[in-house]
Amino acid sequence: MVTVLYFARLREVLGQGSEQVALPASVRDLEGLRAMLVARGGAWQQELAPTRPVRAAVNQAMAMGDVPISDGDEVAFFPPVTGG
Amino acid sequence: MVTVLYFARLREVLGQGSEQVALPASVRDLEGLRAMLVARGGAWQQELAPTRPVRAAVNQAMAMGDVPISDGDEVAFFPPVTGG
Amino acid sequence: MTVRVQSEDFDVSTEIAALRRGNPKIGAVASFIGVVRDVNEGDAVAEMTLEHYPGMTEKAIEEIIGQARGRWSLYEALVIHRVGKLRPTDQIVLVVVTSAHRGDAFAACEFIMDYLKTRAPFWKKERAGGGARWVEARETDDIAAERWRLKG
Amino acid sequence: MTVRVQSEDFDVSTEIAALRRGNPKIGAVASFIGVVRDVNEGDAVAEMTLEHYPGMTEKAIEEIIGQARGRWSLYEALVIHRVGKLRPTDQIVLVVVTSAHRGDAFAACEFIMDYLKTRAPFWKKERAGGGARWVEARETDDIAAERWRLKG
Repeated sequence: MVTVLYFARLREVLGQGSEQVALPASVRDLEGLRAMLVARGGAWQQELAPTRPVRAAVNQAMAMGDVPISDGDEVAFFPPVTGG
Repeated sequence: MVTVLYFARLREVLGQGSEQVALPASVRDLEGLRAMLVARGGAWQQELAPTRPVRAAVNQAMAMGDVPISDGDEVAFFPPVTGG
Repeated sequence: MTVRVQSEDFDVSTEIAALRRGNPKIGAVASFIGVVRDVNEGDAVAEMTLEHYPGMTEKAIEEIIGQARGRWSLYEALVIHRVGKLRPTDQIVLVVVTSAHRGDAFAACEFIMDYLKTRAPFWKKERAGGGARWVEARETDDIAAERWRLKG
Repeated sequence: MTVRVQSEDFDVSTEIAALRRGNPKIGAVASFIGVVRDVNEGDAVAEMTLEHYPGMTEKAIEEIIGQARGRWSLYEALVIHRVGKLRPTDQIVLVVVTSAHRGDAFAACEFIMDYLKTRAPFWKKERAGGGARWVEARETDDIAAERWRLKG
């Protein structure tokens, strides 16, 4: 299981701030997880599509698609940041 | 007459902060006034020599050698500034 | 270095005094305060809500300060960023940097702000006349952060 | 714009509040505080005295602020410079600039400090262990001011 967090617009549109996701053996990196979530269809497909400017972090560090993930990790998806 | 002001090190070494100086007809610009003061010899010659990094202002605006001066002007000589 | 994410307001004099305390070698204190404006991209803003990623936000800012310390000669650096509901004229963010000389303090302070705008996980939602909307990231912020790659 | 030359100390929070008052369009406040260090060029400093040219000093600073306003989009700018006797850890100078966006505020604040260091008639005399001496102008300050010619 990995903990998946969503922030800001993604949290609102997907209707949740966090969930536990069981990783199939075929999903080994961030890109794989994202594709698995997109396959849910609907808002997931729309919001997490590769063409959307979604940012991600693995264990609280900014991460790109080929970063490996495994059970126990904390993965977050969010829009480009707008603080400051 | 012009008012001549001295600041900082110049004020201390020349022993005065201001004086009234009568301008001979031959002295028409800042460089002329400086040469006239250098001609006094001693500390004047040493401190105001053209080789020394002396700055000047005419009527409270930074000025270079060929700026004209005339009766009633306020002229100041001082070292490079060191504030801030 | 000090990093705080908080809903409370802050006072710049108090923060600078704490940062300077006990160090008579400091010659320069550069600081920046970000403030909520009453307009953004032409729309009147009534209120905004700032969300963050607890844990990662603090780490990201510490990382940014660490990079600044690697590039310039600094004594201390402080970042306070507010979250929750804010209104026009409220203070959002404070960055203070102390150093021996002003060049280092200015550069590090601006660097930290530019990187914070593009790397620290905060998101703004604005409530204007017509409703609420998430603020979109600005390309000019990416450009501001990017230019530090070419420098010193 | 506000320019003050004074022997009294100042409080940065108070000054920023006064500068921001009544303008909800301000998004950025950049400030700089110069502080007396306990060492200068290797010598321990016990005390310093700051002399200025009354009248011209204020005009020179106003002129510097005017140049900054011509180069960047600013709301307000404030310079306070102290004169008289100062000791290590005392505040010497405060520059505050407000603007809509941070880039303008940072640039103008640093520009004003760099030009003030080379154009505003102030002179420092330091009393260290061995006696008193006038501080010599630093070439790095001329370089700092000069680089603005190439920019903006």
